[in-house]
Amino acid sequence: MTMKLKMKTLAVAASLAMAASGALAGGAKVGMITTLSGGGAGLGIDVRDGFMLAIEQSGRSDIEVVIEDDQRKPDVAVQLADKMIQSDKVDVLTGIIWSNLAMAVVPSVTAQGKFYLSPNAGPSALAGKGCSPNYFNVAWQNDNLHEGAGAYATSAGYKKAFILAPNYPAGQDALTGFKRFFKGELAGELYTKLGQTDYAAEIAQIRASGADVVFFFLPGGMGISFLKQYADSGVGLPVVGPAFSFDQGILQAVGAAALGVKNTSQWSKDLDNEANKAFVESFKAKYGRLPSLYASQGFDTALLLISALNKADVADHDGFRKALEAADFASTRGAFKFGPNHHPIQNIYVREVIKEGDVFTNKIIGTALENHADVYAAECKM
Amino acid sequence: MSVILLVEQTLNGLQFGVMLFLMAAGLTLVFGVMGLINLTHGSLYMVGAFAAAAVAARTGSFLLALVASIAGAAAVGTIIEMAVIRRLYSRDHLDQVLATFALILILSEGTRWLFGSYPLFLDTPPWLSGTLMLPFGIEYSIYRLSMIGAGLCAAAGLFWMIARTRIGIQIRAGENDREMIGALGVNISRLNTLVFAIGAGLAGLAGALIGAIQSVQVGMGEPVLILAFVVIVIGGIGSIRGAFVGAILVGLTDTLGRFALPHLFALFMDASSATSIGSSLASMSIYLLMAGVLLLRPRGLFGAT
Amino acid sequence: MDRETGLNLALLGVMLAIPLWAMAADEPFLVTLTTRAVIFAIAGIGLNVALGFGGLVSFGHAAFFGVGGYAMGILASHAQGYMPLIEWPILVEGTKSMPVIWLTAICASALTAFAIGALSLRTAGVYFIMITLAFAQMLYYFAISWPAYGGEDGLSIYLRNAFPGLNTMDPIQFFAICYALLLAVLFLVARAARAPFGLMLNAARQNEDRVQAVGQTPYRLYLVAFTISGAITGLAGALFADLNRFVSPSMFSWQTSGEIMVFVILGGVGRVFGPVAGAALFVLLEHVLGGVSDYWHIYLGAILLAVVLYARGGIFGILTGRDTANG
Amino acid sequence: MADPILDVRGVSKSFGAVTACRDIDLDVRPGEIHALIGPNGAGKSTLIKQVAGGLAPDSGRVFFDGQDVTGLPTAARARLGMGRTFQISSLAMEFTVLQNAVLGALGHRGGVFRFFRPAMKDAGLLARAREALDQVGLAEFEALRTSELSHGQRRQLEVAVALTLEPKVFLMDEPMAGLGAEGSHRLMAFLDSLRHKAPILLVEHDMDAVFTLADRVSVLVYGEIIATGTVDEIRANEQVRSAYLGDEALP
Repeated sequence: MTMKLKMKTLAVAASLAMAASGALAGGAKVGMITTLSGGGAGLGIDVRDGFMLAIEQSGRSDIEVVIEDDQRKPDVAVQLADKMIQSDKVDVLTGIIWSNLAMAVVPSVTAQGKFYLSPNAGPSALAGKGCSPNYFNVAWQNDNLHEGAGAYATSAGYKKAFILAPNYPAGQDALTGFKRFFKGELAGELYTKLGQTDYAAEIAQIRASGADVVFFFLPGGMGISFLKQYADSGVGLPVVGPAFSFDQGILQAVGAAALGVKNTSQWSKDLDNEANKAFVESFKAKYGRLPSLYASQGFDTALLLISALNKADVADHDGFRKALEAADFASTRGAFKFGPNHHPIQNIYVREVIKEGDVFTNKIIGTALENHADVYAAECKM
Repeated sequence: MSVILLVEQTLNGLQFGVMLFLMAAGLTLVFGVMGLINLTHGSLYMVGAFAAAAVAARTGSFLLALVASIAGAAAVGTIIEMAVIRRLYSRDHLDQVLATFALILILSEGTRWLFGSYPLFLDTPPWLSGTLMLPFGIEYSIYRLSMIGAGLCAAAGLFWMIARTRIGIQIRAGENDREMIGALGVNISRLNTLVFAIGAGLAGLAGALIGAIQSVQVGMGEPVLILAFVVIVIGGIGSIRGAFVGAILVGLTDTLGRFALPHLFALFMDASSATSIGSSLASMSIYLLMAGVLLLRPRGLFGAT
Repeated sequence: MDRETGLNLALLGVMLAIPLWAMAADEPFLVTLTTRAVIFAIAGIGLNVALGFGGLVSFGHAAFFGVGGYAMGILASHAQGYMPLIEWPILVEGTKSMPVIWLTAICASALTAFAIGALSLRTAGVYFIMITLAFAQMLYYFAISWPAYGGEDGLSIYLRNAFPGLNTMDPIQFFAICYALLLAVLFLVARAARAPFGLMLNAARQNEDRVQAVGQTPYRLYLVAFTISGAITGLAGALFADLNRFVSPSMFSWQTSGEIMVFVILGGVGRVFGPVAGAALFVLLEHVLGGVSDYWHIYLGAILLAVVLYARGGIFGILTGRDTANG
Repeated sequence: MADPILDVRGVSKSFGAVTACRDIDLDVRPGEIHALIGPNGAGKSTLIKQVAGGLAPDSGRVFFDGQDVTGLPTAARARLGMGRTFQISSLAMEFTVLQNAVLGALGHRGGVFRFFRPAMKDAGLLARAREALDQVGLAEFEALRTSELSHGQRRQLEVAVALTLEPKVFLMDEPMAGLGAEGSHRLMAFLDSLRHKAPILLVEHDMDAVFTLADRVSVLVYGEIIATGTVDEIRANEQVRSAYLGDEALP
């Protein structure tokens, strides 16, 4: 124990010495594993574009990024991680969109002594018992936005909620997260089949349940289907959900069915800070579309990386980790810092879906939770 | 669990079943006449939905979009039939499965290349939005009612075509004896293309009708494809009547299973595990139904013995 | 030595030479990639027993691949968390020992294959294709919604399981284990194909009436073949899980079934070595094409299509100039 | 007279409205060749299927070697000693001639579920297979692929495979079809000698062969046996003449 402490102190001293001597830290090789083909490719493309935009703006040519497509298959992702570590000899990995892929890749990456910066997925196992000194989540812990939704539903005065999510771990976490902060009672709780596209049966039950609000977590095409069918059903109860189903990318496919829906997010394109304004403008200029939540997360992840590289050499693991922990960068979401388990402590905002000209988008209407941290931090020992 | 809810769920099951029939009809026709297992059918469904979304975005007309879905899917169907599929009729099932599996890869990625990675927008038209008050206080979506109606019309049209028209006679002859219709002077190759195109058009129509209330995206076809296979296997491959009965059975089993099983389990366990276990079992229910039917009738309900 | 035997040996030689060269050239990822091909080859050999020798077109072999994978995942996760697997009536602990895991995977997948086969083999033709698919889908949905072992997220194992005397985390040593198993499986399957069982099974594929007329029951032959086939694919599943240190329901997906079929067809149906060539080519294509374009599935589809349409005997058919295995 | 080895009693079978077999009685006794003749569509193949297995009669029983085999599957009947040859050759076409014969020997010997020693190196199986090939005159073709054989040779191979089973009765469905004159004569001579090994139920169109070989003849017309008797009795039977043989001169 003392031995370890001593080593740490020495390392810190060394990095301080380096900084003092003016030997600025060098570049890094980054491996990005993300989903670029098949269903769900849009999310990966946004993360990649956001990330690369920040790298480009930094003007640093000493950051080399290797990008590979995981096809949303866990085994492919693991294989790519092996390739990047063994062949490409990357220092830092990032990019994974899906929790199940993150669960497959992150533990083995950190076990091999590499850093992993998560731009999207934040499974609870990696925030709690399975946390690692080399794992940083720049987006959120999976429960956060759902907790925000629960808090918002409570503060908005709803008394009976009907909640539904797909029957898989992230879905179960979502409902747990909502219930953790919702103080009313439940009119009904449903698990749907993963990938289900017809929600007539569920909507019929919502209609019969006597609820005064509906909370759902149905990522991707599932959410689009649900919202359209819900709007068509004439049930008309207010809907609350996490930002995933109301993001820039898919909002156009949902259309008017989403108008007026309240959703919770740690970011929105109308967040009033300089970094965000610049980001939204430059993203639009470069890619010709509005940035999404995922693009902002990719952008922030790159900013974090660059900020740490400015302070420490990536080969100096302890120094680099300290630099990451400091999170010394201007995030697109304003105030941002890491908790003890390397997950964000941040505001969760409430947004409403509106129409700006021809485009459906979100505007912020309030804050659901301030400086919110996740509940798993207590279980994390590192 | 009220009676009204049960009726509403039965309507939902019916609507799902009718849509499945539109998918399954093409599959079973193609198998009956040409002896082909066609995994590409799900991609044609997707093509229909994309064609509809593209046309709806340009013209704003839902009816034109439906026409486009049928035409688009039938056109793509005709092209792949003439380019690839017709070489597979004489092959064994293994080659057919593999070749059409390859076509799925090509069509899916090709669509993504053309239309991008994000879902497209396709909505129900205003004149079909909202709900209708049925007798006994049942409130039901007009669009879904229209889907049931449209699906039943398509089914009736198909039955009529097969029973009464010249093409129908040729199709029935083709199912029984391929050499014979050649001897009768029917151009078999043209008949095959026609049957394939009809099946593709129906799948495309289903894609557009469903796409309007779900999401239009790459990969939307495969889950429906597997369901359609379950349907025709239950009904007996090659039998249109079987496809219809199978589709309604699967639609009802799936919808009512999802609704009833969690309630059933809640009778003897706590609510949250009942929800979880009941949902798991519900997602397996149609496969259980299929296994059960095949064990009792190895060639499906209406299959030739 | 005829041309096919020569090709077989060349294939095995190349698959051994690549990782050895890769180690020397400090390209450890190439070793991992070859290991992947070796494991896929074993899965394909398993399917080939049913498909190539017995003519049973199973579109549900992902079921056995997944069962093998989960056998590994479950045993190892219990060992990793120091939780006994079963406490009553007897205490069963999890394990990190590869041989024990393999044996469990083989037994579990053989049992699954026996049960699925016993029911499915009552049907034939397209019905058989579809009912095997349905059983695999059933397991897929079960795995997704079964919370105890991770559901959709799957199960992560932090370190590879242990093999006495070897460091399995070293890519080349793990490769050696898989390669040795491939050789063993190839040897046993080649023997069985020529043994009385193989002869009678092959005859049943060609003509069931004949087999009945000599007093044998095709159903029993098929069932045994299907069970063996599932067991081999299950072993591959356990190895695959160990390669990735991860299992997930995607091992049960119908795409996995399709891919295992592709290994067999690419190589050449009914040839003992066919799946080895097919799996090697598949991994190569996946790796090379993946770097070409975001839309590389189009190319993969086109190549597959070309093989099915124009090269019916697969790679072996092209290289030996013969379509079928029995000449 | 010896007890019949094969005894068909009152077997009937219909498909929907069509009656393929009506109340058929038929027996095969040790040492005899019993020919079954009848015009096309008379129900001969349906009857053979009910005897050999594969088709269950609606009513009636089939006894074989003193045992009721009506409910037994084909494979079980084959193991009890029914050696069948098919009307349309049913061989493993991708196999060599020898492999097909070994298949029969293997089926008869049992021990199919062995996975290690090559079947084609089993001396016992090979000896039995070669002996049977030799008997039908196919010994020199043993290495040929079965699909390369002529139709006549395939018939001979069918008989050879049946021989490897050492059956108690042969059920032969048109073994002469497709054979040339010389082949027919050779096979006839062979069948003539075979009857002492095991009796034969012979379904045949070749009247020459039937009237030369058969000890007894049964005539099946429209699913009914209209006459059974010796060759001479059948020749003399008026009903047979008018119903089946027509006005043609009988040999």
